[in-house]
Amino acid sequence: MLMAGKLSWAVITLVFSVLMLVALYLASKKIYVPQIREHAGIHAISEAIGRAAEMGRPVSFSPGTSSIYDAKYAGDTAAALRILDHVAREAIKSGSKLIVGIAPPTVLPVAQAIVKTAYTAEGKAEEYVEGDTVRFYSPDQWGFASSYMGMMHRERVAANFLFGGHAAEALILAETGATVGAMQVSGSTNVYQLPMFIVSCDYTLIGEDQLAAAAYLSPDPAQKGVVFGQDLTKLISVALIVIGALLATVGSKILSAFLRS
Amino acid sequence: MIDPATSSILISTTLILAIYTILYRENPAFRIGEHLMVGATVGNAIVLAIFQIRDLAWRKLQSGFATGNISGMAYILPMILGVFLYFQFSSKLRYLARVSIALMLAVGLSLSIRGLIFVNVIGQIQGALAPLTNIQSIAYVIGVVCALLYFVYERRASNMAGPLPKIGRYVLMLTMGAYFANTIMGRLSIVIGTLTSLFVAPAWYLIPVAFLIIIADALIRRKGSTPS
Amino acid sequence: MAGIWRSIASFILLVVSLVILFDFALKDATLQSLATDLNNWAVVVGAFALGIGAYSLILRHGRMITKKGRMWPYSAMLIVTMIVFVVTGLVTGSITSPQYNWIYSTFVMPVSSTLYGMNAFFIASASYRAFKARSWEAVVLLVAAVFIMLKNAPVGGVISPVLPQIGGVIWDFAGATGMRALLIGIGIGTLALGLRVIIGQEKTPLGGAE
Amino acid sequence: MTVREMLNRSYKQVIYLGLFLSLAIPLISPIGLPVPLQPTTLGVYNKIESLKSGDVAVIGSNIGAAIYAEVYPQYIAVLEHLFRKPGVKILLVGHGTEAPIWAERALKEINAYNRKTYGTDFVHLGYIAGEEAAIAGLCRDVHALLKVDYGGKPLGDLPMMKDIRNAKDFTIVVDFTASADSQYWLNQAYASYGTAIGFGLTAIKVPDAYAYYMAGQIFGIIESLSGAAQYENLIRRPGMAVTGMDAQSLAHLLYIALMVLCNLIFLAQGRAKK
Repeated sequence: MLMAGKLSWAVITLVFSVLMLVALYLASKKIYVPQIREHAGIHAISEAIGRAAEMGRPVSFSPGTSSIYDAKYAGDTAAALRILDHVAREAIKSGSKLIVGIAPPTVLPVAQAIVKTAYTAEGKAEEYVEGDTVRFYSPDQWGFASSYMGMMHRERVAANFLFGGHAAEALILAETGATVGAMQVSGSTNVYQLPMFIVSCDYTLIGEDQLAAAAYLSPDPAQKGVVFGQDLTKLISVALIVIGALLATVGSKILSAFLRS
Repeated sequence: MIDPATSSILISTTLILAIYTILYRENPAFRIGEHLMVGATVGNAIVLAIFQIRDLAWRKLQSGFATGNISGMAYILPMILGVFLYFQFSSKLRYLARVSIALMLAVGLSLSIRGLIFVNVIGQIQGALAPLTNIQSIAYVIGVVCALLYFVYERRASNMAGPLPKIGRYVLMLTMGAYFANTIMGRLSIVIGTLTSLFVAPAWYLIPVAFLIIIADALIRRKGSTPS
Repeated sequence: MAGIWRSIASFILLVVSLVILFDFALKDATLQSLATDLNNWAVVVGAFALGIGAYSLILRHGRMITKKGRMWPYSAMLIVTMIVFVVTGLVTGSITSPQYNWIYSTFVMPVSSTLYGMNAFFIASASYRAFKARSWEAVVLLVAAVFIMLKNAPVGGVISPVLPQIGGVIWDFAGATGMRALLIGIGIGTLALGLRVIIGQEKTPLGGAE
Repeated sequence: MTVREMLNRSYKQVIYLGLFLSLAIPLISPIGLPVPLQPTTLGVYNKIESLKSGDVAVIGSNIGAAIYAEVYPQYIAVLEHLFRKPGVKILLVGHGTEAPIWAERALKEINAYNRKTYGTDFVHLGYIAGEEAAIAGLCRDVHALLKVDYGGKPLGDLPMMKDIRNAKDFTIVVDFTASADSQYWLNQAYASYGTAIGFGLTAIKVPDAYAYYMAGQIFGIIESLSGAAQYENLIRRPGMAVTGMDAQSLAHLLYIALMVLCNLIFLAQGRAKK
């Protein structure tokens, strides 16, 4: 039996999922491969890493302080890990030292595996130092923040990437990065911390930008299909808002009644 | 011997000031504060994790076996999966860790999906459905549509929308500016709280000491840098 | 062997996700208790993950101490503090014991509130650096921030009661437009990424492609 | 090294020092910068001012460390005001284990135990567990829900409690909180018994409550630290909120000044380049 008030959720989740999966399928079969515009922040990632390599200074990365089973920011963390894979490969290729700072213990084994695999894939497995390349700082937000700050100062990082679910430590990390002169690219779905990233980082992937970047950066071009699916569902949302507001203007509450059901 | 309350105040004040010195520059006092904080929080987390495993898994497992309750006995599984995580370090058995990670990731992603579709998507669309009877609600609908169109990534669709995504970007920047400024009061309340605790004896006496050390350091560094 | 376990991982990912998703909409006691159990399981596995963190931390700082690197005294301090917390917690058997409470409120609480409050200082330096009107986007950012501050701080109302009203209009507009679009986008983006992971198209968050 | 070079190189340190001073000076010696009075705050003040001897004020005491900075000063100011009203009976009750500790701290801070008689003029019920159901139970029958007060004394031994049985005997309720229990009081005490309700809230909670205020369902809201400062001014007892607001005002002015200054320098540099 369907629970009261969940009908609209079931319908929307189902319709949106089907659209996304169809778009993904069409792209994987090369029936329709969408042209996706590149966010300036993605290009900036390579630029920042190149700059760090020129300066001979390290690249740092934080995939956030939310665990992978977080009930709100799990997607945020997953996207950050996808971007970590990209950053790690680029940094290793450019010859820069990579430092990944980790707060949630559940993210640690994943980040270790990603970075280790990236080093092996680039044929530099011996440069990966257990416990040092991927550093576990503290599961506590402030314990992590103090370590990450100290690290940025002492290592004089030249490129800093802050992705995933950061909380109130966001501005502290980003401003410290600006202080040590790092070029910074960030992203989050935490709407309260995005403003902090926007004011103190060079480029910020706002909310969905970061989640779409996770698909965009995938080595498999078919994954871009899902981004087109996202666009379709957004256009549906736009249509729902416009039609619903017009209906409300003429006195019909049918759409908001559906959304409440 | 100082009583525990006073010694707590003196230690915590020293730590507060040591952490604040990062605003001047990275230095040994900050490093002490930083490393004590990491040690303390990791230690705390270990204690919590042990209690968590005991209360959430071990006790349920015990009572499960005692009463023959299957759901209780099943708590052996997450404990095995917990151990699997450590195979991460073995090059041959690494794939075992992926099973444990799959469980955690599945829980996180599905909880996020259900919550975010319900609260963010449906809740916000519903919130936008006001009758277009005044300037304000018309502006709101135009604003939210433009901002949504900013998030359209497919090139052709994005181009078709004309200047709307660009306007949407301005709307988002306005939002970001507003939300940035709106957090300030809360953050200030916290720093005011910290400062209030510093401005009472015996904590009070440590502030001038900290400032003197910083000034001395600044002077020494300046002298040191003049010859070059 | 590896192949079987990889299939098990994919299977768990799909089934657990479906159970929790269906539990949200369907009224079913079995499904509900299963979803609750799975949620608790994740927490238990997560608690085990801390051991990897502790190992990694001890490995790094132990290496610094044995090599007598530049930072070794700090590393020693870190390890000792950690041991003190663990021993106090386990010996007193509770995190609410007076002894544990004392070390926690002496070491952790002041540093937490200090770092939290340090945001106020970084807001100041960010205000000076980031709000330059280099582009129209930056102008919009600046104007919104200034009016919201004049709305929140009493000074705005003292200068002119109109200022907080403008701030109020901007605040309502921001909440009803930009924030709304941002939240909808995040919901959609999380669904898209979640789906790709759940059906096995995106393997990075599991620990990289193999 | 000229002053200009020094400013260029370590402008951040100068900004940090400026912020420290603008926060520290008002904390050491309050300036008393004006805080405009809001009608929502005045609503609470007038309601309490109008209480007569024998009236009962229920104080929802839900202070915790997280909301301490914003709500505790309001709480102190309202308690102080109530303790000045002769014959007004005060009943404190909260949610959550932390709440009664803060309530006791506040009572000590205003010297409550020496100003009024415990048990006759005021009673601290401690905390009641359970969400809305607990408040519903309290409104239905205080004595059925609770047998003893926070200190463990039987309610029957407290003279004041003889006349207070259910929400009909509550003249007003002022709930200090950052969570949903303000809603519970509205549902249970206002909707069922018509008890007058007011709130002391954190800034985040205010928009929801404001709708009730506009609808006339609650008599007032004390809004965050600024509401507390207004209240302290109303009862002529400048305290931590007034000094806190001074610091807030100065710091906000500093932020705005920094934003203006950086733009002035930016414009000047742009002109110099041309």
